[in-house]
Order: sequence, then C-alpha cells, then structure tokens
Amino acid sequence: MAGDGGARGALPTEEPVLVLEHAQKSFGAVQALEDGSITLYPGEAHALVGENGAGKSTLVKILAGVHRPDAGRLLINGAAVSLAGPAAARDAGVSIIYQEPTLFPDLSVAENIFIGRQPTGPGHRIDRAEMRRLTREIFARLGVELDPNRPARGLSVADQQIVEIAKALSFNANVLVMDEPTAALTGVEVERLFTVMATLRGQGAAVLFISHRLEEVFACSQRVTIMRDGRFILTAPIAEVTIDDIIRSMVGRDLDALFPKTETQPGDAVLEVDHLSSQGVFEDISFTVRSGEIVALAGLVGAGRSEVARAVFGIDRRTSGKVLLAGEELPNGQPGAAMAAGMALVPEDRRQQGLVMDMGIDQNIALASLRRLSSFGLIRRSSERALAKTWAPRLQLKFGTLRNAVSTLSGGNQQKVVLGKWLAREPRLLIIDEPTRGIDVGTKAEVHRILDGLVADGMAVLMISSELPEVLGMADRVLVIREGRMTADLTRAEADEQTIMRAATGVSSEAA
Amino acid sequence: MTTQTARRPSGLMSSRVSDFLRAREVGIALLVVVIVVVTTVNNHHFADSASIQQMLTGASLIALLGVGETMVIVTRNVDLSVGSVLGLSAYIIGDLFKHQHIPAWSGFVVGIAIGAAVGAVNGFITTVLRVPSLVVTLAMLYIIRGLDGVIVNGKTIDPDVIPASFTAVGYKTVFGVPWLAIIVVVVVIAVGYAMRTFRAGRDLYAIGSNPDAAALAGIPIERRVFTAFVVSGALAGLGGALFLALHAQVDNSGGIGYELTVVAAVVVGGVAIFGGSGTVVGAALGALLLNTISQALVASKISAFWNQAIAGALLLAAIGFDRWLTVRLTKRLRSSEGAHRDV
Amino acid sequence: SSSSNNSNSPSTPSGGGSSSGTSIKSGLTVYYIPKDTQNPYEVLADKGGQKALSELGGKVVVSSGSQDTAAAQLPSIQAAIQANADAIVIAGNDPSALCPALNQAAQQGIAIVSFDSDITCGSSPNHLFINQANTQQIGTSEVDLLAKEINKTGQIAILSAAASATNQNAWIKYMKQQLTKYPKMKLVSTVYGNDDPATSLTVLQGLLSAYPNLRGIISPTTVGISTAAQYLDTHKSLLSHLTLTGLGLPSQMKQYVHDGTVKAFELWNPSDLGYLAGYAAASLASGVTTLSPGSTFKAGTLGTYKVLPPAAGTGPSVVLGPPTVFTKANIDQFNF
Amino acid sequence: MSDVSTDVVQSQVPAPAPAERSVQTWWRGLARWETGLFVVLVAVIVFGASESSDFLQTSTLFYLGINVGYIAIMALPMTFVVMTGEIDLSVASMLGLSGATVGLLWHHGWGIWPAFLVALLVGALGGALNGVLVAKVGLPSIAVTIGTLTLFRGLAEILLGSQTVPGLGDRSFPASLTKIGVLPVSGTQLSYSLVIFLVLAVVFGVVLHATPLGRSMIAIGLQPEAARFAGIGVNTIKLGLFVVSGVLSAFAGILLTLQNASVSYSAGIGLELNVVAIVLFGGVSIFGGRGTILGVVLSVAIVGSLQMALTQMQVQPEVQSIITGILLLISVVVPNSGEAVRRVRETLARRRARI
Ligand SMILES: Nc1ncnc2c1ncn2[C@@H]1O[C@H](COP(=O)(O)OP(=O)(O)OP(=O)(O)O)[C@@H](O)[C@H]1O
Ligand SMILES: Nc1ncnc2c1ncn2[C@@H]1O[C@H](COP(=O)(O)OP(=O)(O)OP(=O)(O)O)[C@@H](O)[C@H]1O
Ligand SMILES: [Mg+2]
Ligand SMILES: [Mg+2]
Repeated sequence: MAGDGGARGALPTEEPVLVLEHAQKSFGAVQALEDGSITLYPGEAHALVGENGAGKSTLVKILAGVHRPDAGRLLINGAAVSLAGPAAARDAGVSIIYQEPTLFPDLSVAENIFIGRQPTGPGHRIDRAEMRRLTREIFARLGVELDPNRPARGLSVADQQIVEIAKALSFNANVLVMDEPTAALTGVEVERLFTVMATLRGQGAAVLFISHRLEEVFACSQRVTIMRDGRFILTAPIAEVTIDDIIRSMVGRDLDALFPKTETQPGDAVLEVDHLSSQGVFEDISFTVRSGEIVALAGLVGAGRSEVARAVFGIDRRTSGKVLLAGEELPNGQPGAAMAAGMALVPEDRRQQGLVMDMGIDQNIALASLRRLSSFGLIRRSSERALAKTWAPRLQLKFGTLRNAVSTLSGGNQQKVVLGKWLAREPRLLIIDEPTRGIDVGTKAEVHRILDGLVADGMAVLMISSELPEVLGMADRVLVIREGRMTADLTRAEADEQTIMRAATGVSSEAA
Repeated sequence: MTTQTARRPSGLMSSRVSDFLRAREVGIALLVVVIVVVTTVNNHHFADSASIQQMLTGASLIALLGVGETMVIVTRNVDLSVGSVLGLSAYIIGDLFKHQHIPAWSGFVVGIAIGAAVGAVNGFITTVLRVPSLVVTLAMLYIIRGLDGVIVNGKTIDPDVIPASFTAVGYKTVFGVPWLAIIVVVVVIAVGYAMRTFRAGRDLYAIGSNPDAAALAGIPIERRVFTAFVVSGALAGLGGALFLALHAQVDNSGGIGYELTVVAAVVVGGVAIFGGSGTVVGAALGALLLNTISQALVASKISAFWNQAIAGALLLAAIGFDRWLTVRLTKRLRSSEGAHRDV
Repeated sequence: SSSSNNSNSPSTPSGGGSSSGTSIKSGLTVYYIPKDTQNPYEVLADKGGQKALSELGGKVVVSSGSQDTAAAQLPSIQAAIQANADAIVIAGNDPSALCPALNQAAQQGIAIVSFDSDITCGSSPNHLFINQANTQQIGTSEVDLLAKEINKTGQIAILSAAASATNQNAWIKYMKQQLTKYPKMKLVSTVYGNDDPATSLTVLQGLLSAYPNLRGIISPTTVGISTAAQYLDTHKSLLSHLTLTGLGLPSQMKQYVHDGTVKAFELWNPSDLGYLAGYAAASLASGVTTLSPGSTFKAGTLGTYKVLPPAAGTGPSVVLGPPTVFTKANIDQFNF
Repeated sequence: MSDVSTDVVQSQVPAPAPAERSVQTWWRGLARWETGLFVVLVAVIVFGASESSDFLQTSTLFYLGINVGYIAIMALPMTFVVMTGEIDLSVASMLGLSGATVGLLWHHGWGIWPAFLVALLVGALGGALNGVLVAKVGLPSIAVTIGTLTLFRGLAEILLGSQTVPGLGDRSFPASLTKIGVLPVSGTQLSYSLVIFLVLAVVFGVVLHATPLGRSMIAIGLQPEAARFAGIGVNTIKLGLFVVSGVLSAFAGILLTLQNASVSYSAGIGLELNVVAIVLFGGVSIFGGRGTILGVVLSVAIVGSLQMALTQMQVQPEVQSIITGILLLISVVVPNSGEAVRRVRETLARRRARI
C-alpha cells in the first residue's frame, strides 16, 4: 500500500502506462522474485534500487518477456498481457537494456541495433544507408561517435553498453527499461544519457532505470522503488526520501552488520606486484598485499581490474613487470605455478569461470585440489567427498546432496562453492573478483564475514568490487584503477565515496 | 569535444577493417588467379578458354552444395548429408527418366523436392528435438546412402535413357560459359544477395554469432535454422540433377565422400566453422580453388600421387591464412576501442 | 607367357589334358564376393554365376560390402567360411589384404576362385584366376586398336581406375610393352579416376589441358571410358584429333558408338565370365578338376577349358576367350 | 559484465543446446544410456542367434574382433578428444599413412620393429601437427583435421603409390606377427586386436573416470574457461590428446597391416566417420564433457555383432548402413526427447497465452 500511496502522490492525473503486480519467479532452488511490483507513469523517470540479488534484473526480464512470472499480473496501458517472448514485449512498446550486453560480435554496430527490424526499402530489401543514418542519428543524440559499420567484435565493455543504449532508444518505445546502464560509463557519458532520458520523458515515455549509484537516482529520477530479497518494499517520490532512508530499506539492517570488520595488524608482504603491464589493457600497476589485510581494487566496470587479477594469477600473460608471492617470483602465464605458490583466484563470473555448472558440488570443490586428493594417480573418492563435507558446513552451504550439480544451487550458494574450492587449498593469498555479484543480501553478509575471518587468521586478500559500500566496508586499503592505470592508493581512513569516484572517473563526482 | 578528437581513429579504423573483411573473398580469388598463372607458365594451355570452362564445370557441383552448407554453418550447424542426398536424387531422377519418361525440366523439380524433403527432416530433428546437427546429419548420411543403395541395387542409369535436353545442361555453353556454371553462379548470387539484404538472411548470421542474444532479439531461431537445412537439402538435390546432367549416367556411387569436400571448400572460403560470418561467394570461390588446385596438379604434369597431399597442405594453409586475418582484424578493432574513454 | 595361343576358344573343345572322371556334386554353395554389391559390371557376372550353379543344382550367395574396400569384403569371406561354403568366387579390392582370410577358407577345403581383379597371394591360398581375357592380349589389343585409329602416331594417355587396382596395373604393364612396337606413339601420362565419374572427369580435364595435342586415350575401365565418352560427345570439337578406346559396357557405350564419338572398344561378356567362374568353382569343389596346369573342366554352354600354367605374377588361370571388339556393326546385338 | 565482453571476443565456442546443459537430463540420460546400450546389445545377440545359424559359432567372436578391433582402438582416443569438445577426423588417414610407412620401409629392407617404431613416430608427429594447430594456434579442430585427413592420405599415396607391400620380390611380413590376422589369442576366441582394445579400454576407462587427468578432460569439455581458472592446462591436455590419437591410429595401422599381412596406401580409407559414429553411439556428447568408456565399448560390441549377424544372414550391406544411421539417431534423440516434449508444450502454452 505504501507503493500505491506513493504512486498516487506522484502523478494522480495520468493513467499508468505499465503496472506489474505481485510477480513471482524462482529458478530451481532460488526464489529470485517473491513479490515484484512496480507502476510506471508516462513521462516519469523511475529508479529501481536494491542490493545485488534483490531481484531487479529478474523483474526487468519479466517486463522484457524473457522470463514468464510464476505468479502475478502485468498490465500495459491498462490491459492485462502475458508476454510470449522478447518480441512480444517490444511490440507492446517496452524496450530494454539488459544488464549484460547482448551483442552479435560478427555483425556491424548498426545491424546490432536494428537486427530483426532493419529499415527496408522496396521489396523488403534492407536499406543499409538508411540504417547507418539512423544509427548515426541515435549516436548523435547520445553525443558519442562510433562507426556504424564496424563489427561489434572487440568493442570495449563501455562501447558495448553504448550500443545497447542506442538499441533501446531506436525502438522509440513508450516504456524504456535500463538495467544498470551507467555501470560502465564515465561521468560525461552518464550526463548525456540523462539528457536523453529527459527528452524521452518530454515525449511522454516512461523510463525505468536500475542503478547502484544512489547519487544518480537523486540526480535524475522523480520516483524510486526499493526492493529487498525479491520483495517490493516501497515506492516514493524522490523528494520525500533521503539517501539514508533508501539504504535502510534496501539493506533492511544497518550497514555494520553487512560489513563486519575486525581490526587486524597487517603482517609482512605476501603479494608484491611490480610495474605490471599488459599491452592495451593496463599499464604499470604496482602494489603490495600483506597478510592479514584486505586490499580492494576499485574502479568502473571495464577499468581493467579483472585483467590485473587475471595477469597476477597467470590466466593472461603479462607483457612486462614482476609478480612475487612470498618473495618468490612467479612464472608468466602459469596459473598452476601461482596455485602451487599459494595463490587462489575467485573469478568474477562464477557461471563461466568459477564453476563447472554440470559437475557435482563435491567435484567442483575438489577440482582445484585433485592432485592432493589422489594416491597412485587415482582420485580417492572418499577424500573427495570428505573435503566437500568439511567445507559445506563451514560456509553454511544450503544444498540437497553434495552430488547435486552446482547449477541447481542459488547464486549465493554457487559463490560459496567457488570460495570453498579455493579455501580448500588453504592459500596464502586470496584474490576475489566481485565477491558478492548477484548474491542476495543475507549471503552477502555471510561472505563478508567469511572474508573477515580469513584475514583475521592472517590470510592476505585482494578484493575487486564494483560496489562502493562493499569496498568501503571491507577494505583496509583501496587501490583505484581507471583506464588500466592506477589513479589512487588510499588507506581505510582516506577512502570515501567522493575520493574513490573521482579517482575512478577522473571527473569531480558532482558531475556523476 | 575531447571525445570527438579521441574517437576519430576508430572511424579511421573501420575503412581498414572493411578492407580486411573484403580481403577474405579477394584473397581466395587472388589465390585462384595465382595458381592459374603459375600453372600457365609451365603449360600455356592451362589458361585456354576450354580449360577455363573445365575449371568452372569441375567446381560447380561442390560450389552449389557449398552455398547450402554455408547457410547451415553460418547458424552454427553443419550438414554432412549433402553427398548422400546428391547421390539419391541423381539416381531417382534417372530412374524416373528411364521408366516414367518424365520431361527433362521436371528432373530438376524432382531433385529439388527430394533434397528439400531430406533437409526438412534434418532441420526438424535439429531444431525441434535440439539434437546436435553434426550427429543428425551424420546419421542421415548413412541412412540416405543406404536407401540409395537399396533403390539402385546394382542397376545403372545409362546415357541413352536421359533426354538430350537434360544432359545439354551439363555441357552446353552460352558465350563460352557452361550452363552448369551459370546456374551455380545464379544460385550463388541469389542466395548471397538474400543473405545480405533480407532480414531473414541477416538473422542467420545473428543466430550463429550469438544464439542467446538472437533469442533476446526475438529472432525465430528454430524457423530460420530449419529453413537453412531445407535450402541446403534442396540445393544438394538440385546438385543431384546437375550431376546426372553432367555425367549422363549414375549408379549408387554418386556423391560419395562429397560432404567433407564441401565443408572443406566452405571453410577455405572463409566461412567460420562455428558460425556468424562468411559468405556464399567465399564458399563458391573455395570450391573453385580446390578444383583448380587438383586440375592444376594434373596439368602441371605432377604425378597424380602428389595430388591429395598438396591439396591437403593447401587446405591447411588456407584455414591458417583465414585465421591470421581474423586475429589481426580483432587486434585492430580492440586497439581502436577505449580511445574515446579517456575523458 | 605364350598363353595367347594355347588359350582355349569356346568353339574348339579340347579333350587334351587330365580330367578326373567323377562328376560335379549337386547342392554346392558358392559365395560370390564382388568388389561391391552395386558394381553393375559384377552384378552381371554374379547373374552368370547364378545361371551356372542353377544348371549344376547348386546355389550362389552374393555377399560383399557397399564400398570397394578389402575391409568391406572380409566379413563376407568369414561368412562363407562359417557357412561351410564349397567355393568362393572373389573379385579382390586389394591384391593381398584378403589373402590371410582366403587362406583360412582354403584350409577349410573351400575352393578359391578369383575373377575380374586377381588376388596375389602366392601359394597361400592356391587359387584359380578366371581371366576375362588373356592379360597380355588385353594390353596389346587395346594399344593395337588405338594405333589403327590414330595411324600409329601421336601422344596418348591412359585413364585408369584406382592406382592400386591389380588388373588395371597388369594391363597397363602390357600396354607399355606393346607400345614399344609403335615408336611414333608416345604414352605421356597415366591418370587415376578411382572409378568415380567426378574424379575421372576432373583428371580427364586436367589431362586435356596438360596435353592439348593428345591424340588418343585408353581407358581400361567402364567408368573411365564412359565418363570420357560423355565428355567427348559433349565437346565434339575434340573428336577431330582425339580418339578414345578402352574397356566398356556396350549398354553404357551404345549411344557414343552410334553417334561416332567412339569407334571401337572392347569387352568380354561379364555374365559369361561369372558363368565360367561358377563352373570352375564347382569343378574344383567337386574335385572334377585341379589347379595343376593342363587339367580341364567343362563349362556348360561355353565348352571345355584348360588350366594354364602360372605366369609372371598370376597363378594358375583359365582365359574366358578373346575380348569382343564392339563397333557400330555389332554393338546392338549385346544386351549387357 | 566483462565475461560478456570476453564472450564477444571468443564467440567461437559452440553454445550447447539447453538440453545439453541441464544436468538432471544428463544423469538420467546417461544412466538410461549405458543400460539402454546393454539391452540393445543383448537384443542384437538374441536376434543374431535366432536369425543366423552360424552366429553362435565361436569363430564369430574371433572374426568380430578382426573386423572391429583396430577401429575400436581408434575410438578410444577419439572419445577423449570428443570429451574435450574437439574432434579428430584424420584418424583413418593416419592409419593409412602409418601402414604405408611400414610398407615402404619394409620394402626397402628395414627390420619390422624399426619400421613399426618409425610408423608410431609418424603417428605422434601427425597428432602433434593437429594438436598444435588446434590447441596452440586455435584453429577449429573439425576444419584442421579435415585438412590433415587429406594430407595424411596424400602422403600415404606418395609413399606407396600403386604398389602393394609385400609385392613381387618383397619379403613377406614375419609369420610370427601376421598370425594375429588368422589366430586368436591362444586359449581364447579373441583376436589380438580385440584383446589389445579391451586392455586399452580398461586403461582409458580408469584414466577418464578415476584420475585427475580424466576429471580435467571432463571439466574442459563442460566449461573450458572454468577449467582454465582451476589451473588446468587446457591447451596442453588437448595437444596431448591429439598426439595420443595420432599414435594409436598409427598403431591401428600397424595391426591392420599385420592382420592383412600386407598394406596398400588406401588401407582404412573412409573409416573416420565410422569411428566418430561409434563414439557418439556410445553416448559421448559431441559438445564434450559427457560419456563413458563403457558406453563406447558397448557401442563397439553392438556395431560389431550387428555386422556379423547381418552379413551371415546375407542382408544387403546398404540395409546395414541404414540401421547404423537409425541407431545413431536414436542414440541422440532419446536422451533429448523428454526435454523436447517439455519445450514443445511450453511453446504451445505461450502460443495460447498470446491470444
Ligand atoms: N537464471 C537464473 N538461475 C538461477 N538463479 C538466478 C538466475 N537469475 C538470477 N538468479 C538469482 O536470483 C536472484 C536475483 O537475481 P537478479 O539478477 O534479479 O538480482 P539483481 O537485483 O539484478 O542483482 P544485481 O544488482 O547484481 O544485478 C539472485 O540470487 C540470482 O542469483
Ligand atoms: N571483449 C573486449 N574487447 C575489447 N576490450 C575489452 C573487452 N573486455 C574488456 N576489455 C577491456 O579490458 C579492460 C578491462 O575490462 P573488464 O571489464 O574485465 O575490467 P574490470 O574492471 O574487471 O570490469 P569488471 O568490473 O567487470 O570486473 C577494459 O579496458 C575493457 O575495455
Ligand atoms: Mg541485475
Ligand atoms: Mg572484472
């Protein structure tokens, strides 16, 4: 009812263009969405906020016709509809920017934008010139200059995001949904995007956008809807709420509980990275991680943090520079050697990099320790299961049986399996990339508690995170990377949102 | 402002990029020319009009099958049944000529129909049952070939039962260009044009390039892939008709082992084996290249025994060359990126 | 060898040589194992064999693979052994690969007869080769045939089947021998079409552009000659200076002979070949005849045949008779 | 997000169909699969026994071994290669090349063992060529091995040309060795090639199902990137597997040469697809990561005995290939059918929803 109240308060006169009521969606074990509700009015910019895993993207995908809700009702222009697929949503006037870019590497940028509905001339022939013209037009509106003829292959994360936005705009839809469109953009591009949003609203379109950057929410939206743990919490005019209100409703508890932090005395250096460079991705990165401390790599998505981590661990070859673990220099491009030396990397994308989704929980946990688990070259099944049995409870893993494939687990529990896999090796240094991406709020706190415990026991942790609260809450030191260069090295005391944002974007954060 | 200036290189890049893209077809065409020239040097008759005609004729069947194969491969599938389909259609057409005395033109219709039917089966099993097409079409390769054998059962179709007007297609020329080549070129142009200029055609590339994204874009993946298989089958069936027209006789051995040759031609033609890119023109050129090679070897009086080995080596070289192009292309593209982002 | 004179022509039955009196057993089972079950030429031969065995109150089992490989023939030999067949009549896809299996069969008392393409197993097993026509005679007569038409001068080439085909290579050997008699004729190249129309066409085309003033082509294989004939028929301009001959099936060549594309070519009657093989196999299986040179046996309507002594390469053999030369004049009398 | 970008960079990885992804269908499918194969095998044997009077002769087992033994040996490394999501179409040509090598060296008076050694070496080199091009250069294996399929066969043709070894004037191969073509292993009815296959099968089975290497191969097949992040040397393993494939194909070539007591360049021509068919019919997923050696062994047994039975029954060879094809189809359709039905229902539901 809070939602309805807020809605009526905002624009009483108009009819809502889109209404989603009590939508539910679950994926196997995971209840991604328990009560997704939202109301959009013509001409409004509506922010949707919530922690990772709150169910925002799931809700978006329901509006997009990608997921069919298990329950709930969707009204577009007052009429109840059931979307048969993405196309249906588009026809209903809803256009989406997904959180993950969905581009065709082999097709030209222009074609990526217009695929399936290219402008056609006589005889249904595709009018390429027209397609290019339209593309340029949209890019002009966005104030970016990207060659429409160039294939999408090799586009940077940011450029991919821009193409996605252009695609969404090209529909001239009356509902535009953007799932974290700004995550990969720099301040200037963000501003431009907001200007475009303004014009769209002027034309009477409703814009729903998701962002983890609350200042953006305040900068450009009229109303905000808050979600937590897959449930609708409230909708309110932006004027009537403060940042603290929002955070409180998002998290449902105070931040301290979410970011437990024991004060530890850092020991001696475990990881020393010395003038590390990788052609075209990052330049001259140097830093040290000591035992008993968490060092955070902050920066915008696409800044090159993961690449740094990958190069340190040996997944990618470095073009120059040294990596020393406990004083020993590591060979270039050999994850095996890094592991042997006591390094572990929890990658950012658990579905592709972290886990073999169709393998059992036990087998995934064992995957990095197979040698240790085998005698006479044969894997000891008993020890394999024992390993899983010891780590599952320690990580408070929720599962059916340890033989179940990890694909049956919830995102958070999947992340725990990845953690278990690496902690089972008792590493000296744990590199953890986006530790809580797509993990629901409860699990998130647990993961943080686990990390805290580890450093308390003297492990060294290098954490990459796109979420400032996490960085601020967990890190002893914060390194900021922008465009593959290190732009700041801050102590826990020095680090705050402004400084980090400034270092990450290179523009004063008032702009963003 | 800053972004503008910074972005210019990426615009500049694209011209080079498109050059690279064109280079694929051009590269193969050049290779063909080079081989012809080199061969002509030590045998100046190799460039005779007759000899050129022979090259075109010799390549046309594989090129035709290559067109259909390209459509399938572009969608991240593969069709291994084309050889068997060609054999079956060729014999059935001949058999109809022999016993039903059907008119010449209907021979082509029958061939296309048979092929399309098999293609439909391939397409159905692959799309509806979601079975990897490699397995499906491998199985169909055996089944159709077996069926062919059961039907043929040691009989042959002899030249005298085939209408002259039908076999004419196999050798008559217009302004020195063999009918066979003309038909294939027409097909290549038609399909090539369609795949370039109609939405459905572009969908094929999208599907092969990123299936998940294709689904999100609301592309009817099943229908498109199905169509690709039907066309591939139909062209293989047409190939059967042309085979019969060309050789004026057929037993059970028509088209045996063509499947791998066709895939080879397509790959040499610069079609990415895992889908998303490549053109039928390239595929046709690939077929021409392979055929030119084997004829050049005979014409250069190289012992027949060397033929295969050299063909194999050149095939590997072609694949490697194509890869080299792609890698360089990607490198350029990557380095062109990011420039605009230092605000 | 001098076998061309002592080869028996059906017309002159000879009583000479040893022939054990006992008569052919009835109820014999003979396995015919052609190169593959589809090869039209051998389908005719198999029919001949069936005719022979039905005359003798026995039965023929035709068994082989669907491709021309030794591997595909092996199971058929094994089946013959397991079925305790009385004789095997085989056209080898490979000269030696089948020897071990055939030798086992022989040790089980199965009579081994080879036709069309001989197997070279030395003495294990000893077997009788039914020669479609004296090997040397085929080689020489082909060359003579061509020589007559291109009046003994010019470049010539051979379009053969698979490079590893025994019979082809044997004939080619004798062709080269015979060519020494025609100093003005020059064999410039031998190409292999693997009995596949498409391949044959490609190599033929290569041949023509490699040797533009080629005067003659000999193609001692049915697929080769018919492919070449079709090509010449459709490129009449070539006929002015190019002559084609070789071994072909009248049914396939009829049209080309009538429209003058091919003046003359040779073959023997494949069903006669199978028929003869059938009688040979039955006689051996019944002990009516032996492999020893000079021993004879009756081959039904074809008359009596005498086993020829081993000669270079081939073991004991009988020769069907001189090949028939087909021309406009006689081709219509033949139905195969 | 950056995983999407990498996805953009290397979209060459074929996306498995959803059915392939869902693990339940996999376990159930697999469980059903081996048992299914076993049932089929029993059926074939019963069928053979009842339809063919000769089927139950002990010699049937021996001949079966002679016919499929050497092919089955190539199926083992093929299983591994397919496990890791690749394919090797050059095996049959390598078999021919190895045989040709032995033949040529023997023809030139070499001893048999040195000849074998060189042949195996050739196998290793050929396999390494495939491996380097696929694992190091990153070319698609299906394209590469089509190329080497032609290349290897071509080399074999260059080595032996039209000659068969032993030809006139050649020594014949040592009888002590060629006996493997005519005599079973003493005391059994099993051909040497079959025994070797069975022994190798045990080894391969243990490696695949009980060793870190095997587990790594499965991981590579299921999720190459995750394997890399777990410190598994993906490319090194793939390279190694291609080498093994080359060596064992060469070994199969040696066995075939001895079984036939002779060799010509065309030995084993066109067998590659049969090998692939056997592996796939054995329940190994073409996308990698799924399948068992047991399945492959059963598949070999089925294909072998079916061929014996049908040949004994004098069934046209063409019918045999039809049956092979149908079996192959069934082998992939059955595990997917449940999934398919579900999906079709869903689609229909949506259709209805639309109106
Ligand atoms: N396809 C899926 N299969 C299983 N679980 C899923 C799937 N998609 C999402 N989830 C789970 O559902 C929950 C909500 O996911 P969702 O992506 O909607 O969160 P979100 O609010 O978008 O988070 P973020 O802010 O990180 O994007 C998470 O626990 C996630 O792990
Ligand atoms: N597919 C790609 N093609 C070209 N450049 C890329 C690609 N992916 C990433 N990059 C570049 O590599 C650098 C790092 O990208 P990446 O997204 O991994 O950084 P990141 O900081 O780890 O982001 P995330 O927050 O997702 O971890 C960026 O400069 C990006 O532009
Ligand atoms: Mg999200
Ligand atoms: Mg990252």
